[in-house]
Amino acid sequence: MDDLTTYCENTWCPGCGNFGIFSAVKSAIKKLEARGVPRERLVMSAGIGCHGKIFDYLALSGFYSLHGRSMTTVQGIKLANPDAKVLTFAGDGDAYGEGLEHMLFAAKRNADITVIVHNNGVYGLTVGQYSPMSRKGFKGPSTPRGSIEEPLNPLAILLEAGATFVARGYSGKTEQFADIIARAVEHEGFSYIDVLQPCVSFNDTYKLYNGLVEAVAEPAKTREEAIRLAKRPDKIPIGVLWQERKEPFHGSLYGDWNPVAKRMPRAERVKIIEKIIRGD
Amino acid sequence: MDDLTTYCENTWCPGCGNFGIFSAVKSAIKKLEARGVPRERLVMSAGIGCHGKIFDYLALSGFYSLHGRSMTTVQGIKLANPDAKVLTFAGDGDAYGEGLEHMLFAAKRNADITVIVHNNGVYGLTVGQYSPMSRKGFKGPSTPRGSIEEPLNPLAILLEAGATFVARGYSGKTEQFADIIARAVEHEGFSYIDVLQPCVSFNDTYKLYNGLVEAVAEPAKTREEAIRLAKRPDKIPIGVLWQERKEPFHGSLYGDWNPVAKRMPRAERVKIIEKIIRGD
Amino acid sequence: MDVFTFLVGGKAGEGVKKAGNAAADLLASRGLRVFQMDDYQSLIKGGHNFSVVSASMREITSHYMRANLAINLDARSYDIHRNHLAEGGIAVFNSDLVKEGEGVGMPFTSEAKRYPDPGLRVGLGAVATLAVAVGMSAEELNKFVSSAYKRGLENNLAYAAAIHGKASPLLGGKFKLEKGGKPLPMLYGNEAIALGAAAGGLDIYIAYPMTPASSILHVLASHSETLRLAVVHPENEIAVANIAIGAASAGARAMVGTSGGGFALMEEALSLAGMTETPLLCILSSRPGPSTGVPTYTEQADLKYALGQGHGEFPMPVASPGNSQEAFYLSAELLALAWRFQTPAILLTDKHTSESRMSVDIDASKAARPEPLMHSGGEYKRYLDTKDGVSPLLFYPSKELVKWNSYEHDEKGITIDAPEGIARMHDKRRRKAQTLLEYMKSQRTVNTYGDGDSVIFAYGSTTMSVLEAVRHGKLKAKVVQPIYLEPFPVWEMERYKGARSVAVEVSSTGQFATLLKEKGNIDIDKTILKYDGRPFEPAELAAQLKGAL
Amino acid sequence: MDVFTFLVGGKAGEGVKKAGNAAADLLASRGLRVFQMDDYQSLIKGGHNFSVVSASMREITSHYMRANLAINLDARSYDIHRNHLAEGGIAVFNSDLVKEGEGVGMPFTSEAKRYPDPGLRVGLGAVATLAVAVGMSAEELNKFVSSAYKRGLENNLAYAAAIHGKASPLLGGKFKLEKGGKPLPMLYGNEAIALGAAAGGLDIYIAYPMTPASSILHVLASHSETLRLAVVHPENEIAVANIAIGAASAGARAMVGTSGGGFALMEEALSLAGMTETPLLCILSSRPGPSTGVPTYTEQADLKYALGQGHGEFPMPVASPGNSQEAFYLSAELLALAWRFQTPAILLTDKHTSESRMSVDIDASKAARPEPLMHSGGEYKRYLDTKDGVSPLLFYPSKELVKWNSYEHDEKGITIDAPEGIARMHDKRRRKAQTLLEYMKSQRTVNTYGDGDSVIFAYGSTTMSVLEAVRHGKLKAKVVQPIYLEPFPVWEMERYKGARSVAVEVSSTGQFATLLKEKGNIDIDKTILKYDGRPFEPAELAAQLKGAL
Ligand SMILES: Cc1ncc(C[n+]2csc(CCOP(=O)(O)OP(=O)(O)O)c2C)c(N)n1
Ligand SMILES: Cc1ncc(C[n+]2csc(CCOP(=O)(O)OP(=O)(O)O)c2C)c(N)n1
Ligand code: SF4
Ligand code: SF4
Ligand SMILES: [Mg+2]
Ligand SMILES: [Mg+2]
Repeated sequence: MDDLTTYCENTWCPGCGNFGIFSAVKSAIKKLEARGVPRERLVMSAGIGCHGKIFDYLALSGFYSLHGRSMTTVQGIKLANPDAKVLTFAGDGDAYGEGLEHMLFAAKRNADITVIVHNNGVYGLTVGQYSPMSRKGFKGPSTPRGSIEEPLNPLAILLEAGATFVARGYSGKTEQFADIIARAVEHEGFSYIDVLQPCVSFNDTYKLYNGLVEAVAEPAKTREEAIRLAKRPDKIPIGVLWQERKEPFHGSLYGDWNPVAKRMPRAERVKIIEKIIRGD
Repeated sequence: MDDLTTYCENTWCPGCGNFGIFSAVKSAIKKLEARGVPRERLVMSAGIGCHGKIFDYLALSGFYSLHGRSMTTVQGIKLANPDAKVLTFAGDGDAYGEGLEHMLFAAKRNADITVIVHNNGVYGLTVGQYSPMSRKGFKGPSTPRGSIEEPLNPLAILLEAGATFVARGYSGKTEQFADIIARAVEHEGFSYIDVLQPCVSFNDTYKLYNGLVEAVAEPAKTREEAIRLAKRPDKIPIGVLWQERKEPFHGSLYGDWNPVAKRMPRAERVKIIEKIIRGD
Repeated sequence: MDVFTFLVGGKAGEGVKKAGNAAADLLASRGLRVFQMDDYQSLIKGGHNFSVVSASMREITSHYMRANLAINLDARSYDIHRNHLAEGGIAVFNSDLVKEGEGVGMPFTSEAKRYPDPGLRVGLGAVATLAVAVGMSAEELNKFVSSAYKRGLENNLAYAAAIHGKASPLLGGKFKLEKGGKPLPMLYGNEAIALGAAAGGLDIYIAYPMTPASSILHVLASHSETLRLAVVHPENEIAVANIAIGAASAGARAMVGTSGGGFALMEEALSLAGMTETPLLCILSSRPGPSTGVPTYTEQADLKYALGQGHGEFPMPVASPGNSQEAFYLSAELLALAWRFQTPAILLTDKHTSESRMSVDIDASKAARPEPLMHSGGEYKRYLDTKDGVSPLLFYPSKELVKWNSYEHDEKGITIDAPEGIARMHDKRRRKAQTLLEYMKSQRTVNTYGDGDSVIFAYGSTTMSVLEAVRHGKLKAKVVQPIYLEPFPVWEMERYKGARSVAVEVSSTGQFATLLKEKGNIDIDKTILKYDGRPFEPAELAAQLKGAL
Repeated sequence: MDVFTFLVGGKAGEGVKKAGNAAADLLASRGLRVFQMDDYQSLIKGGHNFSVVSASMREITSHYMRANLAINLDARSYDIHRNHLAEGGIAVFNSDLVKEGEGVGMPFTSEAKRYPDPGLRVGLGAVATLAVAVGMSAEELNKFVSSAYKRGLENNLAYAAAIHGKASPLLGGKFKLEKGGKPLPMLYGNEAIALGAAAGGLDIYIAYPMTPASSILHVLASHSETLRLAVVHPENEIAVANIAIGAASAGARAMVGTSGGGFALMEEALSLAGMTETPLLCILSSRPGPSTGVPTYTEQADLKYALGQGHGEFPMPVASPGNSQEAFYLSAELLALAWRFQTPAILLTDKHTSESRMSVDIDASKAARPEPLMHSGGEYKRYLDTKDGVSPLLFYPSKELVKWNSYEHDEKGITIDAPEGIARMHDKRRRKAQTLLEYMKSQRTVNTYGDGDSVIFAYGSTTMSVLEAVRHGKLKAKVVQPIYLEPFPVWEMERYKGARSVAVEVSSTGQFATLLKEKGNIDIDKTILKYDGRPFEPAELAAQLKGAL
């Protein structure tokens, strides 16, 4: 057990892609420390699902949130104290199902958060129902005759919504993925990583992905190109597909002010309020 | 008062774009009747907002729903009885704010509904707050110093989500818009129309739109082209941008079966259930 | 004259509410106590709006529906309010729109047409007419308009002067009002809630607009820079509640506000706050329900709803202010309470308190302030199993691990499912509820007013109506207002058992009376209900109370 | 032997639950009444799962935690359950994983390794061992395995035969079980809810997965084609509830199901159903809360929550079934009730009923069926203001205008805000609530069992534990189970006033006892609570009850 791992018993299925994600995250934290971001500045949240268990296993502070809401929780943490570097772990059910709207708005407002979506194409923890990422024909207990829907392409949608950092990782390529995470955390603004994560119990995609993933050397030059990349029919590009610099939400909202660290003294507040009440 | 208008007092502001929408809808219903779709087959729902008042004014059956949920209500009506042709009126706050996720999933599953979004770039009924469509800098009571966010491009996003009929209308071009509505209702699958609707009280865009709209002669040949069209920086194209044929959700789910019109006889149900209980 | 009432009616978008406001300010500036009620529909222009302003030398906590001076700016208002007159009351109608009206005709519209935006200006005509009727000189009016109608001031001054001239011969000095002492400021309930929370140390307000709570958002947004407040209006109420919870976990005093429908969307997060022990103040301002209901009117039908929110078991105080002034202090107090016990808390109010305006006498420095129990060093356990159930706080970023958890958890905040751990944390939260209960016993949880053998129970906005009815009807009765509905102050109820008791509320099923019976064990002899979207009218209520006592 | 109990423990993913199922079927096939409880964690593979199966010649409504035969497939299970033995009970351990175990060692793993997928097969080893212990021959076992373990049958048969051979000398015929009469089928509570609703005319089921309600979705999805049901799993619970309401407005008998957190997201829609008068059956299956809580365990802490749902005032029946068999009939009954009174209705249950399995004797043709009041021609008014408050239904598509409205409305369904109209519709809904209440007085709303001067109150799943405890402890007491919690059957409670009363529930605050006191006016002498996520154990509960009665 390393110093980034808690005492909690790990109950992911043997062989689960979440192990690769866990390693990559720990490696990214080390990288970030080496680059001057101490781990205590990192604050995490997680959704509910197999992915969410990373909250119990990873020795970072944070908030174990609700199914589909973990990206709002970290937005709150960031708004309260912009000194925090916040990241959240979500499932594909979480981020593209229950909480898709929050993702789009976090992208729209360029909230300075990092979202890592454990995309296993299934609702793992609730025993294998189809997710918004499941392929047509996927058989799960709520679609015993096969899903009749096409999967979403969340990268394209989030790019259209204005995401300023869009990447895809693969749990089977830990080091590349660790590097992506570190860059995502460093990016100021909405950083979004979709991670291909095989679920050995309900959607074992190791072979499929091993044959399809292809590293991209550098981000696309234009958003349109990034969208095209995200929609490639033949290969699955992994790496950072898009990055651009844009003022993050908390910056536009209050510059370098910090609500909890730079609280206005009470007496001053009270004086202003009395003026407001008097109507001057 | 024509036979498509109820006795309810109309309380839209004089000059509101909703009047143009109301006329266009009535004209579309007449067109549809001429093409063999009797008005009693049409069932409507509406969101909450200025736009939603069309529910009270239009003499069609339906369900006055909740803020952001009207597109789910009509999906329920359609699933219960596919004989109904369902359409819903939503605000931009409704459809792109509170209810955006439902829009994306209705598009993904190609629910056979028509969604008409009264896009006035503002929360009208709640007195003028910025909406997901408001331009950066828009001053409303929740953003007194101007909105710090860029607006969404919902057409592009819904095209990425798989919408099979995507159009834009302008309340100032009633006849073109009426034609779009009729085509949308006839389209089997998810038909989506964003209507540019000036709000004379909080976001008067008549002049702006009159100078920018440009009719498109026919739908784009590819989805990508449609997306490009939707994102044109110089002009606002109005007309049908995209249409494709795809099996609608209720069709994939149960072919031409109809839950309320073709209910299984009780005795048969009971027999099958007894078999299931016995485990044969 | 005990109470002077002014009514102004007209179309939305014609400055009716603004006229009500200005009339109230005008009367307040003369040292009177004032109560203003705005009645408006869910539309932006047209329809029928009116504002009623009642003023007195004594305390006043309600408008009256019989006006001494009723000014109707359009024909519909004239038809509706022509008979809403007190004895000796005068009706003023718009002679441009009403041909053969009874009362005094004034050419509000044709005069306004001499200036740009005539529609917006007619409301000012009503204010100028009021000024005449209460004996203000043209100069006094001029001065008042200069401060109250700044936008387009020159035209406003000219228009007001013209109306003053026309009205003077007809109405000049009809109403002799005493001059009071030092003028008091006026606050809407929502202003009071917003500013009270700010005085109590609010750091961040998150909300999605919903009548009748929206103006809390508007007030705080407009003062966010001067008060150094974070104010955010995100995509929906689910985001609102969860962003607020995230912010609170990082140390920000957070508040959210909405009405019934939006509050429902926050329910999952309330339970999350219960489990994670996150301090969160929620404002629930009701309107007639169920569902979308009647957005711009009032009802107290969300009491049971507020008390039943959130699955599972956790403490959650619920309190309701009896007027604007109390709302100011109570919102600060609930914020402090939420932080003291690390719980969600609900401030329950309704349109009538939120959107009515009254004279207040507030000392902002007296607002309660959160003093949470903080970790004092050493190993940190977010859910330390203390004797009183309250665990010390430590905010991230921090060297020590700080883990908040929506799953059942151990003291460190790590997920568990073994039976002993589950029972232990249930016990911790139950002990915390007990600690909270004991604490509440030392606090003011009930207001009582007046004296008499009979007791009138009311809460929230209806307290104002009842107190005014008691004054108006000179009733001998004690008025008892539970401020806290949860924990319900049963310990304060003992003394009222056996007294003749009347409960008054704006609800069709009598939820408050049920609470008094079931929790308080009070035998309520009579319940007076109103449920047409309008608050009680004090004169009518006085008559009902007389019958019931 | 009054009750024979079999326990099997092991890792998730090793067929433990399947083994519990098969063991229950095996015992049921011999004509015994059987109760099966599955204890599992929120994980897919590994950890610790166990199933307990108790069987008897008489009615049985709970598992016991002291086993006559406890089979532990791994070391952790052995450590946990080694002492969970009844007098004369036998512990069987996996000799490949536990070295010096007490009891009987069996090489489950090494035997399984002779075949592919050994992990999946060890559960079958436990079943084969049970077969031996109850005296089944190799042939009988062979026949049983052929029907119960069809997938990979050949290997299963070989493995079972091998275990039978190894176990026979050690355990052969250790337990002599009587042979009962005609075997009864077994149903999980969720199967019963699903099939009961289907028998009652369900047309459409909409749900988003959430433990412990998910299996209702799974059962109905798997039978959707044969039963001609629409089954949809959409993007989230808000969509679930609103799609269902839309479907109901078009005439489909609609049902939704979830647990506490998902139910919170449906709350806004419940109030919508209240206002629009939409019939809608909601299944709320609880787990320990608050918030995410402990997903795969049980608690009855959502009672107050269920009763308080939805802002504004409208009738909403809430009922809780006391076991699987009752769940079958009750879900049909609530669906019919929802349609009779055009209201939302809640079937409140919890993991212990939902996910436990028991012998049932059901006549599906006896399920209630909806018979809504239909419009009989002429002008249609959706909200016709009838004497009893119930308006006739007409479904679109239709020539007549049919308007359902979330705003307050007139009889035609058009939005209103005038005071008279608001009060009138409030009165209509209140009259409907009154009609519903009167109707309930003619219905069975309470179950009573046994006899005695003392009364034990329980509801929902705890009824099963109490009844079993009474049987086990041979207690003299009347067991009273309110099936309906809202309207609460106060008229049935009169007769219990003054009796020595004990309330039993799985909750840390005693919400049910509070309800009995506050609504039922019953003086509860003692409340027995459990809140560690586990249901009561009948032997332990019997001892507690003995002390309390
Ligand atoms: C509001 C709500 N609805 C449903 C659930 C039940 N639930 C828990 S996890 C989950 C889905 C998990 O899928 P995903 O997000 O893809 O995570 P994974 O388990 O695959 O990592 C669901 C539906 C919940 N906890 N909360
Ligand atoms: C859950 C919920 N939140 C908030 C509201 C309050 N509300 C009513 S209409 C509206 C927004 C209206 O904006 P839009 O949808 O753009 O409609 P418009 O009035 O502009 O036509 C809001 C926030 C509500 N009714 N329900
Ligand atoms: S179910 Fe799938 S996602 Fe969950 S732990 Fe197992 S392999 Fe991983
Ligand atoms: S506020 Fe705007 S959208 Fe609403 S009725 Fe007036 S002009 Fe139309
Ligand atoms: Mg997943
Ligand atoms: Mg709008």
